[in-house]
Amino acid sequence: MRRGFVQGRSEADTPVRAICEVMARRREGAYWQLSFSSPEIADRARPGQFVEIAVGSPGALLRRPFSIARVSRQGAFASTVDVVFDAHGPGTEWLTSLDVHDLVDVVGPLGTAFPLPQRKVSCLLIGGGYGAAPMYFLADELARQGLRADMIIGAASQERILSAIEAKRISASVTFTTEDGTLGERGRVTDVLEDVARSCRTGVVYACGPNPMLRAVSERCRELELPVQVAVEEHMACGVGVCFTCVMPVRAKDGRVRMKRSCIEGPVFNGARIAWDETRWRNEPDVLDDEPDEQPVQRLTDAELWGEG
Amino acid sequence: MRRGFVQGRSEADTPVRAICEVMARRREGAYWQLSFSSPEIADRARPGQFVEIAVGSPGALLRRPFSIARVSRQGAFASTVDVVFDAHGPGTEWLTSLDVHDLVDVVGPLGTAFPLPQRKVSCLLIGGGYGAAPMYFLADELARQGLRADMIIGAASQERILSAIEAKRISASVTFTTEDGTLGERGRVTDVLEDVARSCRTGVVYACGPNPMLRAVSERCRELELPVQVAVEEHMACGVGVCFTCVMPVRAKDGRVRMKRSCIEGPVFNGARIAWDETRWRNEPDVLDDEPDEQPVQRLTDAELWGEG
Amino acid sequence: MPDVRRIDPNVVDTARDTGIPVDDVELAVELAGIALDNPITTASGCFASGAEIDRFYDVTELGAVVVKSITLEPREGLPTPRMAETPSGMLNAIGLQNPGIDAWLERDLPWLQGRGAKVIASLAGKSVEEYREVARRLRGRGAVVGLEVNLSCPNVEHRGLVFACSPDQSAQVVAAVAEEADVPVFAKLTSDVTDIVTVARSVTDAGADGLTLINTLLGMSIDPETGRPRLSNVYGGLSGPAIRPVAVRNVHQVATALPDVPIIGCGGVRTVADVVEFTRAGATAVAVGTSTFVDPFVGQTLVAELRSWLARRGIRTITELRGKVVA
Amino acid sequence: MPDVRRIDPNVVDTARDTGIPVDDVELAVELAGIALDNPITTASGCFASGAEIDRFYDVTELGAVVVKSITLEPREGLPTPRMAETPSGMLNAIGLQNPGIDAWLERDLPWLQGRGAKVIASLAGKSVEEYREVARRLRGRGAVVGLEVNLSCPNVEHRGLVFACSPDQSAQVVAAVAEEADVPVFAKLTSDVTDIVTVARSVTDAGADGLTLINTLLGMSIDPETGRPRLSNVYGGLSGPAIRPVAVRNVHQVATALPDVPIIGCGGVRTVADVVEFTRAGATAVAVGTSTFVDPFVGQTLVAELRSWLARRGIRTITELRGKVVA
Ligand SMILES: Cc1cc2nc3c(=O)[nH]c(=O)nc-3n(C[C@H](O)[C@H](O)[C@H](O)COP(=O)(O)OP(=O)(O)OC[C@H]3O[C@@H](n4cnc5c(N)ncnc54)[C@H](O)[C@@H]3O)c2cc1C
Ligand SMILES: Cc1cc2nc3c(=O)[nH]c(=O)nc-3n(C[C@H](O)[C@H](O)[C@H](O)COP(=O)(O)OP(=O)(O)OC[C@H]3O[C@@H](n4cnc5c(N)ncnc54)[C@H](O)[C@@H]3O)c2cc1C
Ligand SMILES: Cc1cc2nc3c(=O)[nH]c(=O)nc-3n(C[C@H](O)[C@H](O)[C@H](O)COP(=O)(O)O)c2cc1C
Ligand SMILES: Cc1cc2nc3c(=O)[nH]c(=O)nc-3n(C[C@H](O)[C@H](O)[C@H](O)COP(=O)(O)O)c2cc1C
Ligand code: FES
Ligand code: FES
Repeated sequence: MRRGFVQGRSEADTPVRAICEVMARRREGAYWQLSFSSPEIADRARPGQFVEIAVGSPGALLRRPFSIARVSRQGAFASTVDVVFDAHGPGTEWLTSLDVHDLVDVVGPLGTAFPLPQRKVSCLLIGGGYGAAPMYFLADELARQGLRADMIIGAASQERILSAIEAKRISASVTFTTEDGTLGERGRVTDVLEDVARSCRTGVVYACGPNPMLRAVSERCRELELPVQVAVEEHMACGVGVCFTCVMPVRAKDGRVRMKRSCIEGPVFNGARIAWDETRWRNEPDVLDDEPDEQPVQRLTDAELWGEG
Repeated sequence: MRRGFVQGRSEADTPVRAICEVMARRREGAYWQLSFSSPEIADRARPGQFVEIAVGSPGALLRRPFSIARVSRQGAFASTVDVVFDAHGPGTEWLTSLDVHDLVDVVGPLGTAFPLPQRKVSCLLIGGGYGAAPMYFLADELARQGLRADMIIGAASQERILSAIEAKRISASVTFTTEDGTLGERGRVTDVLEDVARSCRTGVVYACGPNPMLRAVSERCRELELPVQVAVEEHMACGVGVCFTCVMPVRAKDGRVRMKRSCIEGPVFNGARIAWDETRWRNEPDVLDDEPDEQPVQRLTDAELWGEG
Repeated sequence: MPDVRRIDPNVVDTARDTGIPVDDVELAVELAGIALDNPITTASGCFASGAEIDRFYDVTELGAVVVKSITLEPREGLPTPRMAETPSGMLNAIGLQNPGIDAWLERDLPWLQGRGAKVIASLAGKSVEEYREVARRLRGRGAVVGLEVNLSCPNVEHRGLVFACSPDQSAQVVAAVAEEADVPVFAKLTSDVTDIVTVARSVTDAGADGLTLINTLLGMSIDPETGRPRLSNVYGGLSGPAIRPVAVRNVHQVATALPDVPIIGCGGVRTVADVVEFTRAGATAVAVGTSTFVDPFVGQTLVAELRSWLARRGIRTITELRGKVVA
Repeated sequence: MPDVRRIDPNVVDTARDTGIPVDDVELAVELAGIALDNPITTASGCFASGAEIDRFYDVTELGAVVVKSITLEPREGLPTPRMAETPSGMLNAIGLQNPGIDAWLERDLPWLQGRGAKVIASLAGKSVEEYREVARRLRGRGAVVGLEVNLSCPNVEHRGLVFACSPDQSAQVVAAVAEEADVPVFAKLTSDVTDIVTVARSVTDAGADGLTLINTLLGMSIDPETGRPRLSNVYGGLSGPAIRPVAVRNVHQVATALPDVPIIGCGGVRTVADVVEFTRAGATAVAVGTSTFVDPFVGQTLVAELRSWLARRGIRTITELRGKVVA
C-alpha cells in the first residue's frame, strides 16, 4: 500500500479507492473516531454517504461500511474524513489498533446522500447511537444553506450519546434521550419526536440509527404527516452496487414492493416508503424495478422539498 | 492477547505458548531481527531449536517457524529470545510491521537441539544465509562448555552474511564465503570446508542453511569422515509433531528409509543419515519407524561424541 | 466515455529490466471461437449490470463482461440477510434477483453495447423450456458474444433438485440452449458433485462449446447466540479465496480429461498469481467474482498486472502457460 | 502425569454475574452410547499418537482422542511437499503415514490407555477385507471406546476410486467393520459427493452407529512461478476454517434427514462459537483438526471456554443446544 495512492475517475459524482493516512484515532464516549486524510473523498462526500474500509482481522475478506461523520476540506493535503464506530466485532476491533500515520484502504464516498430541501424549512435531525455521526455532517451542510436544524440524539445511555457538546454547538436546539435516563429524557427518540417537531415547527425529518429506530421514526412521521428521509443499515458485501446483498424492500405506487440496493439506491430512502413489514420475501416473479420514486401524502411534498421525485 | 500470558507445563523439556512483548525489531543486513520477551522460552531453549510465531497477514492460518538465534536469560522479566528472518512472503512481511511493545503469539522451544559433544573436540559451525542464526546460539553454548568453535558463514552476497562482527567475536576463527565475492572467499561454504576443517583440526561439524547446502555439507563431511549434525528446513503445518507434513527421509541400519518428522524428531538430524535422494517416495507399506539412530563410520563416532545413539 | 482520468494509474510497469517490454506481451485469447482482448472476465452475479463498476473504471478494459444470470420473468429474489462473511470467503443467497430477459434487453444490454463491451449473457431458469426461451430471446444481439448456462438452479420439474447435480438434466438444458444459440455456449458447473468429469462430459456431448468452473459451494452458517441461520434461505453459496483450491482442482481435473474443451476458471481469484494458477490448471479465461466486492478495481488491475507479470518473465503470450503443470 | 502445572490457566471464568456458576454446567454427552465427559474430540490425523500434545496439556481433558487412521501394514506415506497453505485453510497429502495396526496396538494404545484417555480408533484400508482385519484386531481393547471408519481412501479393487464417493462401497466397508466391532462404529464421510444424505443413509443402514462429518475437500494448488503442484501428490485435502460453512451445511442436512443418528461435526472448528454452531447444526460431539496446528492448546481451551460460554448464558447442558436452529 502506497500512501496517497488513489484510483478512480475525475468526475465528482464517482467514488474512488484511496490509500489514506490515519490522522487521528481516539475514543468518543463508548465509540471510536477515526480520521484519515483523503482529498478526493473529502471533496466528493455529501451527508448520508458512507465509506468502505478494508480491515486486517484474521480471515476477514470484506470491507466494513461506515457513515461519513464529518469532512474537512482545507486544501489538498489537509482534507480529512472522519468516521465514528462502535468496536463490537473483529473488524471494528482491528480498526481500534490503527495508529496515527498507519495506512487504511478506503473506497468512497458511496451511496445516496440526504436530499437537501429546496425550500426554507426547519429540519429535524434524529440520530440514534453511532447513527448520530452523519447528522453532524448534515447539520453542517444545512447551516451552510441557511436552514434551521434541530436535533434529537438518542442512545441506550450517556456514553453512547455522540458528541453532546458538538450537537449543542451545531444545532438550533438539541434534545437528548437515553433509555436509562443517564442523559436528557429517559426514553426513546420517538417519545419526544412530536413535541420537538411541534415546538421547532419542523418541516422535514432526517434520521439515522438502528433500523428498528428508523422504522419507529418513519411510522411516527407518517402519522404526523412529516416527510422523512432515513439512512438505513443492511449487511453489505460490496457496498458498490454489484452483489445485491444489501436490499431493502421499498413500496412503489402500485403497492408492490421492490428490493432496492441500499448501497447504491440508498442508504438514504424515503422512510415512508420502506416496507418495514416485508422482511420475509417470496422468491417469485415480481414487478420490474424501474419506476421513479413516488410522493407520500405529507405537509410539504417531497417534490416541493427536493425538486425531483 | 494478554501480555505475559503463558500456557504449558512446568517441565523444562516441554514447549509453551506465550504472548510475548516485542523488545526490538531491526534490520540486520538483508534480514530482520526480532527480539521478544519470554522467560519460559528463553530458559528452556537450546541451540538448534525453533519457535513458531503466529502471523497476521490476510488469510494466513498457520504459524511460521524460525530458528532461535540467541537467548538472553537475565532474570524473569528481561529474558528475551531473538530470531532472524528474511522478509520474502506475506507472513514474514507482516513480522516486519511489528513495533516495540506489540505482542506476538509464540510456541516454543520446539524440535531437537544440536547434541553437544561429550568429548573435548574442536567444532566447526557452518551457517548459510539466515541459517547462520542458530549458529551464534550454538557457539555461545559451546564456549560455555569450553569447546573451540570455528565458523564458516556463507551467503549469496555480503548483505546476506549475518552479523559478521559477532561471528568474529564469538568464534576461534571465521571464514566468510559469498557467491558474488563481496565478502570473504568467492564461492560456497563447501569450497572452503576441507581447508578450514584441516587447519582447525575439526572433530565435528554443525550446519544450518538451505537444504541443498546441508546436502552438500553432509556429503563433503561423509567424504572427510567428519560427524555432521544439520538443522533442516521443511514446510511445517504444526511444528509440534501432529500433522506429519514436515517429514525428512532418514536412512536406517537396514538401508531402508523412514519418514521422520523434522519438527519433533528434528530439525537436527545426523546429516550422513538423511536420504537426500529420496525426494520421491512410493506410497506403500514399509518398515516400522521405531529403530534407534545408528552410527555412520567416522573419526569420532556419534556414540563417543554425544553418548547416546 | 469522455474525460476519463485515472488519478493515479495503478499499472505496474517496472518490468523492462529483466524481461520484455510490456507492449510486447499479447494478452488476447481465443475462447471457444470468441476473440477476447484479454482473459479476465467478471463472474456472473458479481458485476450487476456493468454500469456500477464503470463508475470506477472503463469496464471495456475487461476481456468480457459476464452479466448476472437472467431469467424469463423479473425476480425480486430472497429476503435479507442474503450474505454472511466466513473465513476468507462469504456465503450468499440472493435468489437470482434480476429484471427479467425483456427488461434486460431493453435497458442493460444497450448500455453495455453502447460502451462497446463484449457480453457473455448468463441465463437461468426453473425448467428446460425457460432456459430455451431466454436463449431464444438472446439471438442476434450484437454485443452478446457468448451464453453461459447457470445450471445451479432448482429444477421445479424434478422436486427442486439443482440441474447441475444431474449430468442428464444438465445435458437437457444445455442441448435446449445450444439449439437456440447463435454464439458459443458455456455450461457453468458446480463442484458439489461426486464426479465433475462425468458432468463435464455430459454437457459437452450435449452441445456446450465450453465450461465455466466453478459456481459456489453449498454452505451454511448459524449465529451461535440466536441459533438463526445467517442467511434467510438457510443454505447459500460459498465463494471467495477460501474455495480457490477446490476450483483449481476442478479445472485441472476437467482440463486433463477433456483437453480440447475451453474453460473459464472461476473461484476465489484475487491476484495475478491466481490468474496464472488457473491458467496453468487449464483455463483459457479467468472470471473474477467476490474479489470485486473487496476491490472494485480488481478486474482492471489484474489485466495490467498480468501484462507486467508476463513481461517481467519474458513470456510473450498468456496461452504459453495454459495447462502448463510441471510434474 | 505428576507435577502438571498450568503456568497461567486460560480458563475464562467471568461468568458468575449474569449466568450460572461454571460448575453447574454439564458438558457430558452421550455419543452413540459412549459416555464422554465433554463433546470436544480431536480430528483423525491431526493429533498423531496423543503424546505429542500431552507435552502441552493433559490430553485426557478432551472428551475423546480420535487417533490417526490406522492401516493393516505400516505406511511411510507420500513424499514432501505434503502441505500447502491456502486462504484460511491448508491442503495436505500425507498418504496415511502410520505404524500399522500391530505396532499401534503395541506402542501407541498402551500409552493412551495408561494416561486414561478415551480412544476412538480411526481405521483405513485399501479393500473391504483390510478394514475388516484392522477392525478385528481392535476388538477387546479396553481404551478403545469407538471406531471411526475413514472412507476417504482409494479402493484398489475399484480402479482406485475413493470408497466415500460410492454409497454402496461405503456400506460394504461399514458392514464389514460393524460385524467385527464390539464398540460403536462411526462412518467418516466426505462432502465431495452429489448427495451426502444418500451416503449417510446407506452407511447407517449398513450398521454405522454414528457419522463423522466431514473429511477434507479435494483441492489443488499450483505454484504460479514454477508450475509445480504445491503437493507432491498433485491433489490434496482442504481443511481449516475455510471449509467450515461446507461442514456445517453437511451436518445440518444429515441431522435434518436422519435426526436419530449421532454426528461428530468436523471441519474448521477454531473457537467456542464454532463448537456451538456445529452443535446447533446437529452435532453431538465436535472434532478439532487443523486448529491444533495453529494452537496446540485449542482442545483444552475449547473445553474450558465451552463451559463458561454456557454458564454465562445460564445454559446447564450443551445438549440443550443440539439441533437448535431457529427459523
Ligand atoms: C451504510 C452503513 C453505515 C454504517 N455506519 C456505521 C458507523 O458510522 N459506525 C459504526 O460503528 N458502524 C456503522 N455501520 C455498521 C458497521 O459496518 C459494522 O458495525 C461493521 O461492519 C462490523 O464489523 P465487525 O467485523 O466489527 O463485526 P462483525 O459482526 O464480526 O462483522 C461480520 C460481518 O457482518 C457485517 N456487519 C456486522 N454488523 C453490521 C451492521 N450493523 N451493518 C452492516 N454490516 C454489518 C460486517 O460488515 C461483516 O461483513 C454501518 C453499516 C452500514 C451498512
Ligand atoms: C525449522 C525451521 C526454521 C526456520 N528458521 C528460519 C529463520 O531463522 N529465519 C528465516 O527467515 N526463515 C526461517 N525458516 C523459514 C521460514 O519459516 C519461512 O521463511 C516462512 O515461513 C515464510 O513465511 P511467509 O508467509 O513469509 O512466506 P510464504 O512463502 O508465503 O509462506 C507460505 C507457506 O509456506 C511456508 N514456507 C514458506 N517458506 C518456507 C520455508 N523456507 N521453510 C518452511 N516453510 C516455509 C510458510 O510457513 C507458510 O505456511 C525456518 C523454517 C523452518 C522449518
Ligand atoms: C453475490 C453473488 C451472486 C452470484 N450470482 C450468480 C449468478 O447469478 N449466476 C451465476 O452463475 N453465478 C453467480 N454467482 C457465482 C459466481 O459467479 C462465482 O461462480 C462464484 O462466486 C465463485 O467465484 P468467486 O470466488 O470469484 O466469487 C454469484 C456469486 C456471488 C458471490
Ligand atoms: C494433516 C492432516 C491429516 C489428516 N489425516 C486424516 C486421517 O488420517 N484420517 C482421517 O479420517 N482424516 C484425516 N484428516 C482429516 C481431518 O480429520 C478432518 O476431517 C479435516 O481436516 C477437517 O477438519 P479441520 O478443518 O478441523 O482440520 C487429516 C487432516 C489433516 C489436515
Ligand atoms: S452491498 Fe453489494 S449491492 Fe449493495
Ligand atoms: S510440522 Fe506437523 S508433524 Fe512436523
